[in-house]
Amino acid sequence: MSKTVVLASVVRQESITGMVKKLELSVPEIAREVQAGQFVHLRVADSFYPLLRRPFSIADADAAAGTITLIYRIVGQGTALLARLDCEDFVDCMGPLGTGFSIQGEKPLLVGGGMGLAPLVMLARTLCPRPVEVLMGGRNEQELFWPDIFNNVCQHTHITTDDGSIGRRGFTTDLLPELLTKVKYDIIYACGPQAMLSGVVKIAREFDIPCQVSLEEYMACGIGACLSCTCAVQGGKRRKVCTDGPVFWAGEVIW
Amino acid sequence: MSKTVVLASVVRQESITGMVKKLELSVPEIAREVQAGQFVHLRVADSFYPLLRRPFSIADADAAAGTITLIYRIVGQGTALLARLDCEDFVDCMGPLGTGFSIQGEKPLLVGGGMGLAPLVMLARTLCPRPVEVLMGGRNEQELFWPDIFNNVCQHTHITTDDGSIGRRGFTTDLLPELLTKVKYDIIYACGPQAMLSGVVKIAREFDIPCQVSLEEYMACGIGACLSCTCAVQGGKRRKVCTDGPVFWAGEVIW
Amino acid sequence: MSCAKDMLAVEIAGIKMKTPVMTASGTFGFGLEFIDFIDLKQVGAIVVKGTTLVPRAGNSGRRIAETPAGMLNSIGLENPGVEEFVNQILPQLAQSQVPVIVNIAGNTVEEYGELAARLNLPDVAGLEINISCPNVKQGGIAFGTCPDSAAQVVGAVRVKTNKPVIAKLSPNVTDIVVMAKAVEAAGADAISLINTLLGMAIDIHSWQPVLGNTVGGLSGPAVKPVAVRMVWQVAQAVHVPVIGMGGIMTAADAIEFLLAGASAVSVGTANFINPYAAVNVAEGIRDYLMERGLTHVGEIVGKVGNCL
Amino acid sequence: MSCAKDMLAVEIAGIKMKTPVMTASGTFGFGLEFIDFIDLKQVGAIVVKGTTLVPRAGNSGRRIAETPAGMLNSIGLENPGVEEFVNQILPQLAQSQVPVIVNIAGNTVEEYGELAARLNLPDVAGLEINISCPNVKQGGIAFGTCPDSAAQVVGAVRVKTNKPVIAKLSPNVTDIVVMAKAVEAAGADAISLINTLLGMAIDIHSWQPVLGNTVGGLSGPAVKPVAVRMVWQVAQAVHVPVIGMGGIMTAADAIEFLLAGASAVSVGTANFINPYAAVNVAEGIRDYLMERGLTHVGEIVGKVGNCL
Ligand SMILES: Cc1cc2nc3c(=O)[nH]c(=O)nc-3n(C[C@H](O)[C@H](O)[C@H](O)COP(=O)(O)OP(=O)(O)OC[C@H]3O[C@@H](n4cnc5c(N)ncnc54)[C@H](O)[C@@H]3O)c2cc1C
Ligand SMILES: Cc1cc2nc3c(=O)[nH]c(=O)nc-3n(C[C@H](O)[C@H](O)[C@H](O)COP(=O)(O)OP(=O)(O)OC[C@H]3O[C@@H](n4cnc5c(N)ncnc54)[C@H](O)[C@@H]3O)c2cc1C
Ligand SMILES: Cc1cc2nc3c(=O)[nH]c(=O)nc-3n(C[C@H](O)[C@H](O)[C@H](O)COP(=O)(O)O)c2cc1C
Ligand SMILES: Cc1cc2nc3c(=O)[nH]c(=O)nc-3n(C[C@H](O)[C@H](O)[C@H](O)COP(=O)(O)O)c2cc1C
Ligand code: FES
Ligand code: FES
Repeated sequence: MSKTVVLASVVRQESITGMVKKLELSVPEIAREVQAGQFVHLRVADSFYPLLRRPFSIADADAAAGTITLIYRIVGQGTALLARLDCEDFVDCMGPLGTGFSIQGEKPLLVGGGMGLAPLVMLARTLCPRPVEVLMGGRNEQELFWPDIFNNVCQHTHITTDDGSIGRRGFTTDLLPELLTKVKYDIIYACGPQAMLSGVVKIAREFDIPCQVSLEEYMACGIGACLSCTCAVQGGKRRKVCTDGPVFWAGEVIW
Repeated sequence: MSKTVVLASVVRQESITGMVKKLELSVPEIAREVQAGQFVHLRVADSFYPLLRRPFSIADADAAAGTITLIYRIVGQGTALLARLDCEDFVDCMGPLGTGFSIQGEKPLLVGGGMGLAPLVMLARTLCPRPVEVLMGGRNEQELFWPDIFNNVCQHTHITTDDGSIGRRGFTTDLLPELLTKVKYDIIYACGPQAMLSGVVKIAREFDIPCQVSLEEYMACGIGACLSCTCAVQGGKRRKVCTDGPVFWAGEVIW
Repeated sequence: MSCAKDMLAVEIAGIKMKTPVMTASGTFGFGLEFIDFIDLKQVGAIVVKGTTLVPRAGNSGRRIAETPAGMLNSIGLENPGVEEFVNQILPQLAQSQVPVIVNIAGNTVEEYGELAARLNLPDVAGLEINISCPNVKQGGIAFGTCPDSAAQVVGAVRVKTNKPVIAKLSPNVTDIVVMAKAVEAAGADAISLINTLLGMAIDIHSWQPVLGNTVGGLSGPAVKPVAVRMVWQVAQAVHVPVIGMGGIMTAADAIEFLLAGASAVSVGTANFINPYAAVNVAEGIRDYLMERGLTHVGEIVGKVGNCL
Repeated sequence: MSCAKDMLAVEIAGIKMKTPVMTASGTFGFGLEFIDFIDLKQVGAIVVKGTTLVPRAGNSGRRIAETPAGMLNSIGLENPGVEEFVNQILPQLAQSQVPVIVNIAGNTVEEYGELAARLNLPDVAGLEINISCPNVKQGGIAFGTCPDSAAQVVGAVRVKTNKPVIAKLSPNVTDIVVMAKAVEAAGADAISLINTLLGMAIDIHSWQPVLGNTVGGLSGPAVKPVAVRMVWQVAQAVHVPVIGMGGIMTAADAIEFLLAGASAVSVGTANFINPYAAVNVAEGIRDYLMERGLTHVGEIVGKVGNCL
């Protein structure tokens, strides 16, 4: 599973909502190797502006077609430049990076918030034919375009929105205990904002269900060389989110 | 003749040779006002890379159509980015800048070398219906695409190339004394490399013919504020190439 | 009453400005170069090009070079001298009714004093002492990197003028706070920073320095993090107002300086790229304040680390 | 005989390198992070992450921020400590047959000496003394901005090792030449520069410093003009070789440093963007020499101002 830097060509770029886009890249070297939860590190401009690469989870991959899919939100200059890419443009792509999800159990629950749902798409596909359920949260109906994406790869989606415009009103962490009481899930995979993750981890611990979380950190190198992304773990040590993670067992991380 | 900054839209961009391109911009505010010898200052990217604007002579203008034409050579990063512009793209354009040629005399000779020929195109058109002759120099035939451009706007072109592949072998300054001996030109307008200009000025002085030269300098602001472009003139003073020039009377400049 | 005009009005060392956005010396000419683009009255104050006792031709050879997100300059204080400035330029500039601050540079302590005396004129709103120009061999940078000489220069100016005196600091020092305290103690009414960082570029084809003067001053976005850091350090250490500059291109950049502790800011290199920069930056600051329900720019000065 | 391999071979303070392109401390991990991309033997020398006597967790909060053509970092010298380095990492790295230079950082003069003693090992090619880290409160920068303490640190290391000693200078000083002469006099075999410029960024939405540590070190293309200037100043003033760094992204950048007087260069921030950077830069230097009919990289060192 060696890392490479390749010029990936854009196969398709489409808008999901005003600010969220889906980018399909042809990059067989990575599509072949990638495991759910890994990410790519893109150089969005051949310029010093922006200078650093940008990390994006691999939301899906098709080894046969040699393509990977990213789902990203335009939040700043780097993602704005990414959004300008057209079919047949090239983008400098490093990957696959990081340590992905560890596939186990028989009855998984995936919990995702915001753009944290991206890596869960590929995870859900990887978990097939297990009966995958996804608990997803977002601010409002508009932001919750995710059910459409997950419908093909999972059995059931549970939805919460902050404003109740779709699904249950509240946070994923409000609905989670209820789900765990009803169904005997044997593993939880979570990705999303820090606040959501710590909530999920706490509930998983209460219900005594193993839980993996995918973390986000500001990254320079993406390959373990700069130490910009390290996080404190049990035992007074620190680990690198870019190589030891982004996926960690919940018990390892200090919240 | 006030200066403005406007978003000019690209009407046409075409290659003249591999590295020389012609760019037609729609920018009525400037097309209306410009005088031969003036220039525009372009911001080629909405980025800090490159940071500064780039100056280009206005090679031609069509007040009715509201367009100006630039002829430029790709020499570095700024011009490379300029060359990527497509029809309907926009470029941030400041102009018209500088003091152009002073139109006078009845029998003008225009002397140009390399990209210095660009502003002479508009000058030739402006001098119509006077019988304009152009003495042009370049490295080789390939670089001398200029006769095609000048044919519509002048009576006669005299050509020199360093390698003799077209026209007379040698420099414009080799042919110039000969021309001045044969024909009674009453004014010389010159634009091109420093070495050519100083040669032309010396010969013009010997033949006692008034001469205007257009200078080039590294420019930051283009509007007289930074003093990056000043040159020494007679009387121990300095003048700004961007506002007092780029066109000066030969006698004023110190060579 | 939070009228949109008052939101931005500030008074720095007794100089009343309509906005906290000034223009940096050497980057705005004598202001008049910009009248095709902006109404000078919309600028907080204009700091004119460094002025010397006698006219200076400046450095020879190439004077600017572009660098990543920055530029090097080695103008070398080309200027018409204080006489011509006072007689020819100042009367014109005065008509635009914007505070005019004269940036002065001398070769000796006495020259600074003389310049100050010569500029005790009604049309001069204040003096900015350039003890930090990296482009002049004698004086300049030498004064700017030694706290004692910097204090001497400020003292010499102080005794010769009743105008507000702004000391402009060089970033090319080990401890900017020591410099700031020295000029404050010597009587500076305000401190402006940063001047340019000393830099160099080499043409790898010709093997020659790109600039005629070999070295030059680095300015532009590249230096902003250094400038913000120094403004933050100085603002905590002195009691006089700080004028922040270095790489301000947008209102967001200016707000960083204000939060760091600058009471006003200057726009420099940005003027070359966008002649409306000083006005755009002021408008952007106003928008920022309004979006947050703030009523005056002073409410954000030095607020880094606080909560909105 | 100008075999393509020999063109780039250099010996810096007794350390034999296949190319004059090293990797800068803190930007290349322990080298092993790059083996998927390059054969480490193709690198001149690897300077590993700053190593301390006891393990350090580094700074908390956000550690990097992007700035125009640059980045700020405040890693805070996170490292596993010299024991783990020696026992776990060095043996692996030694297998790659590339000179390994250990960057050392202490809180006291004695700690530097102890580190040097602990690293007197066959697999260590040399020591780089980090007297200039802006991210550690105690020590670090303090040593790096005072010539006497810098000399003391170098002296303490000198007596404890027979390895080549490289002193790494901070650019955050008024006079880099004074610092260079001080460490040379104290026994440094080579001088490397520049470390990062102290900078700061503020989040204008939250009003908080972007970095957890408030300030951080600026690196990348933005700082190149400052770095080239300092290398040029130092190379003229000392007799030991200079290792130049600061914003090198391409061979052209590296050649600027060589012309300015650096005998070797280090690639830093560029490694994050292009993991092949050190190799690409070396190849580009070779092409440059060949195009000009030169036979060895030494022929361009310090040649600024000369004619090709
Ligand atoms: C492992 C990993 C996977 C990610 N996967 C996705 C994804 O699938 N979809 C998606 O929309 N976003 C994802 N992100 C976040 C994404 O990297 C940022 O949104 C993006 O870098 C923003 O760049 P920008 O230039 O537009 O924003 P700016 O805010 O201008 O970026 C400035 C700097 O901050 C960094 N940065 C900004 N936001 C983040 C963030 N949330 N996490 C880490 N660094 C950040 C940038 O990389 C850059 O260095 C992921 C982040 C990580 C670490
Ligand atoms: C008044 C004026 C009119 C000009 N008209 C034309 C024209 O009609 N056609 C044309 O091809 N070129 C013209 N030039 C030159 C043109 O400005 C440069 O070729 C261009 O700026 C190069 O930019 P770059 O980023 O590609 O090159 P780089 O070499 O990367 O530029 C680096 C820096 O040097 C400056 N620079 C580089 N070459 C020159 C130069 N010859 N003169 C001044 N500054 C330079 C750039 O503006 C930039 O600031 C003119 C220059 C001036 C001053
Ligand atoms: C071309 C140029 C000329 C300058 N001339 C002066 C000067 O005469 N006096 C002075 O104090 N500062 C001078 N400066 C420094 C600026 O006033 C300012 O301190 C510096 O450029 C940092 O701000 P910026 O990054 O916004 O440009 C000059 C800067 C530039 C770019
Ligand atoms: C993330 C990061 C970590 C660094 N850590 C160290 C360090 O531990 N010791 C040290 O001497 N320099 C350290 N540096 C400084 C670099 O070695 C180098 O001097 C500096 O970054 C300038 O080079 P560059 O612009 O090519 O990156 C670090 C730089 C960065 C960006
Ligand atoms: S991003 Fe560099 S170590 Fe993780
Ligand atoms: S380019 Fe600024 S004064 Fe001429």
